Amino acid sequence: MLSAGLIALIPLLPIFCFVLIALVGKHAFPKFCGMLGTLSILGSFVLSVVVAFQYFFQVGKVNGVYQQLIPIKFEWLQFSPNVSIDMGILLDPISVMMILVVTFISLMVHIYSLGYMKGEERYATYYGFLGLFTFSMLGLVLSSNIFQIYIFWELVGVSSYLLIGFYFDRPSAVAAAKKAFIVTRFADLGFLIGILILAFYSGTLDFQTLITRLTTPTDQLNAITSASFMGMSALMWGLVLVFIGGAGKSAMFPLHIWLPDAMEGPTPVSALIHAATMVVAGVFLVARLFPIYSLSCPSALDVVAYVGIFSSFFAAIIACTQTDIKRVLAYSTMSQIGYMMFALGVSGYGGEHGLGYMASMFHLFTHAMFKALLFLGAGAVIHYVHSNEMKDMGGLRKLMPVTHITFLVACLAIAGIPPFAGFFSKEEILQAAFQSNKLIYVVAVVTAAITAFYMFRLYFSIFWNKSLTPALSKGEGDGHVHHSEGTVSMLMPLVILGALSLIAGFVPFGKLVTSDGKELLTEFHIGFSVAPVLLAAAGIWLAYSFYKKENARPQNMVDSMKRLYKNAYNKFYVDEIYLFITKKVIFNLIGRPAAWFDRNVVDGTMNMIATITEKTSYSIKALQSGKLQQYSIYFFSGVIGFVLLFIYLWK
Amino acid sequence: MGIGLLHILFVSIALFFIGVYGFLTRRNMITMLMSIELILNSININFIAFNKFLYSDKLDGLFFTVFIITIAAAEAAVAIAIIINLYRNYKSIDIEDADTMKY
Amino acid sequence: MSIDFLILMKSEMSLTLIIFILLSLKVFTNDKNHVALLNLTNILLAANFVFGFFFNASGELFNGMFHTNNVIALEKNILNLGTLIVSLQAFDWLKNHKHLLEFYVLLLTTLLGMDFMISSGNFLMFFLGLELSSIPLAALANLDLEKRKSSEAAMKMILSSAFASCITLFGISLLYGTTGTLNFAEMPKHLTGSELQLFSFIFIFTGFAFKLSAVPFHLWTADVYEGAPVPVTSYLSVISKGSIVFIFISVLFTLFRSFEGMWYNMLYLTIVLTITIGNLFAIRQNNIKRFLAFSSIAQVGYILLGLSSGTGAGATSAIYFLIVYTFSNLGAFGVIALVSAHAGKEEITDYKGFYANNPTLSWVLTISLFSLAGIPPTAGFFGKMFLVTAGAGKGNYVLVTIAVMNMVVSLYYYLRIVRSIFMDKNETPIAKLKGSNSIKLALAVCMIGVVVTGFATGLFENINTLIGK
Amino acid sequence: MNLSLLILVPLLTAIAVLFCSNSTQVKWVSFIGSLGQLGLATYTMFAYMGARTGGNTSQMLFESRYAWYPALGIEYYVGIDGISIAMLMLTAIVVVAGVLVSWNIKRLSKEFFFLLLLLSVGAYGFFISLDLFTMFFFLEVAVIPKFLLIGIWGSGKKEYSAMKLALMLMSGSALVLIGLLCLYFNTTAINGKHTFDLLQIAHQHIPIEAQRFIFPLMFVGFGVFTALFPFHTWVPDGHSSAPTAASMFLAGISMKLGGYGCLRVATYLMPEAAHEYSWIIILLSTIAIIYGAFATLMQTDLKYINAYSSVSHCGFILFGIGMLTQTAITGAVMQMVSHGLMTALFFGAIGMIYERTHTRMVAQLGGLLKAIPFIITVFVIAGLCSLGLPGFSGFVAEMTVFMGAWQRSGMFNHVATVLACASIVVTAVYILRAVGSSVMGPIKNQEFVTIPDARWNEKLASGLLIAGIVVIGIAPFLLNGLILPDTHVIMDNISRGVVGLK
Repeated sequence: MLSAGLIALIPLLPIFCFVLIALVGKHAFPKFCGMLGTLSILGSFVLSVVVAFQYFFQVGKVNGVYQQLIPIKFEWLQFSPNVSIDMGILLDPISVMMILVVTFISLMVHIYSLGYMKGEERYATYYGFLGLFTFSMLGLVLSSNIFQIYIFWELVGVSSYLLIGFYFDRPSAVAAAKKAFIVTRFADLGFLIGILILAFYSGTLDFQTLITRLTTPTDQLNAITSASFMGMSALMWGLVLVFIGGAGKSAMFPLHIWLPDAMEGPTPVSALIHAATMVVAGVFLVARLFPIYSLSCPSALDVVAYVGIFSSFFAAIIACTQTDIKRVLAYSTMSQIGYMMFALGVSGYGGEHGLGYMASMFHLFTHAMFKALLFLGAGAVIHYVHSNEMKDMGGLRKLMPVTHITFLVACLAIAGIPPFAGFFSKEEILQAAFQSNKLIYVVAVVTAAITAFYMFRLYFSIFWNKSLTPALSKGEGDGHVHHSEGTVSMLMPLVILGALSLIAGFVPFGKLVTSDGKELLTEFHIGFSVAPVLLAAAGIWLAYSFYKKENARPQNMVDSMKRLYKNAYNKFYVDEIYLFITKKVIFNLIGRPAAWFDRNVVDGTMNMIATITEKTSYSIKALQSGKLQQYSIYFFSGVIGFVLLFIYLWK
Repeated sequence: MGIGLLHILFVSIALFFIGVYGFLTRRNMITMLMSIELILNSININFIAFNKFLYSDKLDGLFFTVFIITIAAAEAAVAIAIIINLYRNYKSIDIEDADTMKY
Repeated sequence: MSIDFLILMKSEMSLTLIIFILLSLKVFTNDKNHVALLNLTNILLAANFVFGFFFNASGELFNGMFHTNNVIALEKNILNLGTLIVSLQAFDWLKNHKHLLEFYVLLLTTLLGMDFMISSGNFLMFFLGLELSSIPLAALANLDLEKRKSSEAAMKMILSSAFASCITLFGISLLYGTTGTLNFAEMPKHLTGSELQLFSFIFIFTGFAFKLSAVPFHLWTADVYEGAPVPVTSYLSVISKGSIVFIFISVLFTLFRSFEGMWYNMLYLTIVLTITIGNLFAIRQNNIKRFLAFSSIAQVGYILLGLSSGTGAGATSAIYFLIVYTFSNLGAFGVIALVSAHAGKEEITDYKGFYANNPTLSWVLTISLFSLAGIPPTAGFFGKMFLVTAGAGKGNYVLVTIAVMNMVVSLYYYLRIVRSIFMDKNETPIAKLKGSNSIKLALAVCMIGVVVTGFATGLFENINTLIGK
Repeated sequence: MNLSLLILVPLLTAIAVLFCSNSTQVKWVSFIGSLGQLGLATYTMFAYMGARTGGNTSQMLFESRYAWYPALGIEYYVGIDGISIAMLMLTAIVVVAGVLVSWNIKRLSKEFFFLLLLLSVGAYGFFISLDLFTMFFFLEVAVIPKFLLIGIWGSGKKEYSAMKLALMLMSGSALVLIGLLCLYFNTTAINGKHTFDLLQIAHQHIPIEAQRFIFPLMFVGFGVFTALFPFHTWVPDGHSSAPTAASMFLAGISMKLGGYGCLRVATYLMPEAAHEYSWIIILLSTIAIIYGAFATLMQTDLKYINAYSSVSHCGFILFGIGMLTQTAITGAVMQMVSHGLMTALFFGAIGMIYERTHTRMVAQLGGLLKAIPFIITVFVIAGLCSLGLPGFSGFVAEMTVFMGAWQRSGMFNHVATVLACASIVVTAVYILRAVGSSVMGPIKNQEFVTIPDARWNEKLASGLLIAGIVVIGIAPFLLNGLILPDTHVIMDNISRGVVGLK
């Protein structure tokens, strides 16, 4: 049924497009590149839909359990007869769900960018990079081999680097791109070592075999759990290190610092990469290895849960204080991913216990929709206002009606107000948390409330608050009247995504995507939802009262908790700590001494050997005094010396 | 007990060292040349003595002596010629003065 | 008997003939045409060289005082070739030189002496050959009569070599006293290893070491090389040294074989000192001849390393190396002779920017220096490799290590000159030099030798088979 | 297939260059000659693969031998296996690229190309030799041309660097020579003759006492070529002073001579000693990797950056060899090929930038991406390959090394592997710093606006190198399949010698 060729085409179409643009299109038909990219991704999307349909409804389910299918696999790099990196495609509920999400969001962003990026100097390059990214992301989610996922993981990282640094003549963009790459690279180091550990003990890199070997009682499982280092078992080390990799990509505390800066890239890119797809790669990775986490090493899963919930809460607090709208969204992304993470963390494997897993994937799905929408909406606003700062905005609801409505929908969705998409997924996460860990549940609920608050703070600040910002009213006078809300290509994705944010929650996720492939029936407790929804509503109300009209209340609030505000505003100085460690500690204490040592000690030794030789040469020059009798004395003493030495001493 | 090999060898060794000493200490090149002759003579004495006392059936040592004397003469001739030429250039036959080339 | 006599001594005979021809030219003609005379001499020497390949026989004369065989014939050929090259290179210098014929007569006399020395089977013959080759050399060193350095060099040479001869002779006399014979063939039977014999051996050894300029008996070398005219220096450094190596091989390997344990240790010490001190002194020289003197001292260390093996392979490598060394050293000296004759410059600093005007000569000098340093694909690489291989056969890797690491030091100073030639800037580089055809021929021969010898595997094999016999 | 052609073609090209009358002829002759050599190498590769698929399982193919100095058991003996093929292809590609980027050499172009080609003769010969003497001969052939290339056509303190490079490399080869001689005299004599024959020595058992002495000599000797810590200091100076093509050759080919020697001679012939000393090798190479990376962080000159990064990257080669597992050794070979191509590309790009801007200081460059997009793209690609991005060869090689290294059990080895892995982060930092500040950002110097982009020769050169990098990066199974059987042979020898390993 499932044609391997067609599935392979899903990731390959974008990369063909990239190659075509890079080699030919950039010079031959730069204007057409956008269209080319969009068409190729449309193709991918259609194929994904077909594949998803076939998988979920025709071939995927055997005996009521969704199977893992591997339509394509070939040996890419053999290490030893058993261990090799294979390039393959692994279809299971989460990967099918992911290709749908990725191709869809990517398609939206492609369409949106047709308008947004029009007239950019590097328009063609932009689409090329988008194609590269989409390819990498699709490759990542379809990977059948843990090393394959690492390969695409890195590729995703570099496309992100290229796209963040798209405006390469802006030093801040360059710095942000560099930061994003390096921080994630650092996390990837953990991932890599994790892979090495897992592969070493399990003797395979293939996901299926790996999971089988490390979840059922085998020699490999015994070996990996019995080996320990610094009090932790090798399995724990491996899983935690892999999670560090995931945490880096998914911007979990303390590896989140790159995400807000990554907003230097073009806004559609932020929507695609830094909101909907790439950043959930970490969640996806944990979900991919979930059986191992859950069945063999629950303590590693606890780490996931606590890191997730902390990041979620931490980011939410910071988000309340930021004034750059994209940064607010970035922190909100971090917060929501934290949600997904801890949902995985509190989940068990299979059946009822797998609720968290399902909820996490569900939230991933819905979040992709509304977060992409938020970013695209923000992009439209920025496009209109030419600023990222909240203070430059206000009262835009009249000027940008479509954006306003869709943005509101997205905000409601993220705040978890029924019946928007976010409500359903969030509710299930909270339920899962409630079942397993009350502390996490409480924090999660509070976070949900804060989320509602800062999202509506954002919403009100942009679309209400001041009637019209001075800059804009001046702008109108200056002939900016032609300034419309945006082209059709920009508005269409907003509308589509808005619609989806409304209805995505009704997807029967429990039937499709579960930890063990079996159907999971979730019960809907109306009573359980009351508290979170009320809290969220309270958050919205607070935001309403603070930001609907310009007033002094926010300032009073700030003054009342000045310290917290200052810390949160400065992102709790995590950046500064990093800066201190890298610039001061690593550069000054390792790099500089290493360079100095090399030039002076190592090289110095080499030079010293030469100098000593030369010095010796000078110091013995008096032997050759030019006086014949001295020569003869040397000669004669040589003779005597030889006689003494060789006849009497050295027999 | 007459004069035996050892006595003669003693003389020759003495001559040898006198010659060496002279060669190493005299600053006049001609004197150095004379010291060389002393050494050669000590060698001659050796040869003759060995020949006479130990191997009197053959005349190897004797012949060698004859050749040494001849060669010594040739050597002295060339050496003196060179020294004379050196004197032309240096206006001195002091060995210490001829040290233009060193190190 | 008479025909044997002629054939066995043919090399000496032909040399004597040439000397007589030249002497009679001196006496009977009043020809001032130096060029013709030089060309004639070169042709004669070339003929002599070619003649050396024919009618080779082995046998002995005068009760074993004189003996010859194929190896010795080969060695004489090497010397003949070297002399021919030196003579060709001397062309530009001799063209305007007053004492042209004297030069040749003295030169060929020394060659004759060397031939006798190599062929000697008796200490008397050896002594005669040695003196015949060294006394005229001193006179040769003094050939630039009006130059202070030249006369100083000659004086140093004659006095110190006389002194060294004395020491050697003293050793020989003691040896005679203990063994009762001077014949090489008979002597080993009488070598008992008594202390007096060891004494005398050391005395003889030091005489050789002096001639080879091995440390610590080398001190005359640099001064003499520096002061003597360039062709004489090159002759000294290649032919004179070569002949001593040849006789030294047979003295060590056949005559004093029973002292091998001792002379190995002596060689060990000498090699280490020679290579190290030679290199250390060479590093900071500025006169190019003096520099090459020290470099040749270091080279001797490697030859001795080959000899220290005490095997046929060692002897083969040493002889092979001398062929290579002849080409490479004479290649270098050829360029120096040319520069000295035309530009009168002998300092290394004068060679700065040499490449600008004289690319071909620069390459010749460079390749020769590379060969001396033992850089492939020049023949010097093979020569050094074989010597070191032979030396390593003893299993004394400390010695090998010292020798090999010193190759790196030597590379430094060879490259220093290459650097001057190619890289250093000079306001007034040596102008374009136009050498005579004969010097060009000599350089061409050297270059061909340097490049081809290493790949002409037959040569090494032949020497090896000859030695094996 | 006569392998001697691989030596003859460049040699004849070099000689032909000498007979050219002007620099245009010189360039074209060198180009055509090196292109022919590339064709020949490619042909050899296909012939080799054809023979292998045809079922030829002998260890070396296309062997030919000729008794060079029979008295000493020295032979001219050549033959190839997959590893040699990989190195040959690398050399051929780098040589063509090197000739192409030197298109604008004005001064003494004849000598320049002659030396360049002579150097390549040494490399080709080295990679196909199966006789240790022949191998050593070619090793030394490849050293001295570098001295002249750097000293005459270099920049900066070129004389010093050239001398340092020549002396250090020669010291390395001197150590190799000593080891070689010891090895020679420790082989079992047949008919009273020892042998330099690599395969024969591999089948003989060198006594462990001898191995203990010889192995360090050989390994350190070859290691000097591959920038083994602490004998790497010629690398930064040498590379930075060298003209572009010489840097490419130096880093691309010459450093590989050492790695190849360490593997083929030291480790293959003396497995027990390799095993005994492996912790030292691992220690030193880990230091080289980490320390090279950190030292790179502090560099401000593009060439120094790449030179120090070469120290770090070449550390992986020795690291892989030191780990003594088949995968790690395969990785080391891959890293040789990969680093050769990548660093040649990097130096090529730096050379192109320098030729146009006359500076290599990171601080003085900036915003070049706007001015010379092609060259900068090449530069960035080289950088990305250097930091181990998938899709390029560097990733494949490094990952193979890591995988292989981790297969060797033991806490020490694992810690070393983790440290080595950690270097990829530092690599990312310095590469991105260099890229970020030298080619991105606003244009710093208005003169840069008008500089011309790459010409055809430069495009061709970069295209060739990039093609190599990308082919390996995307289809590593090609290279892997080529070398895996041969690393298997090496591994067999090692595990035969060392009981309990693998």
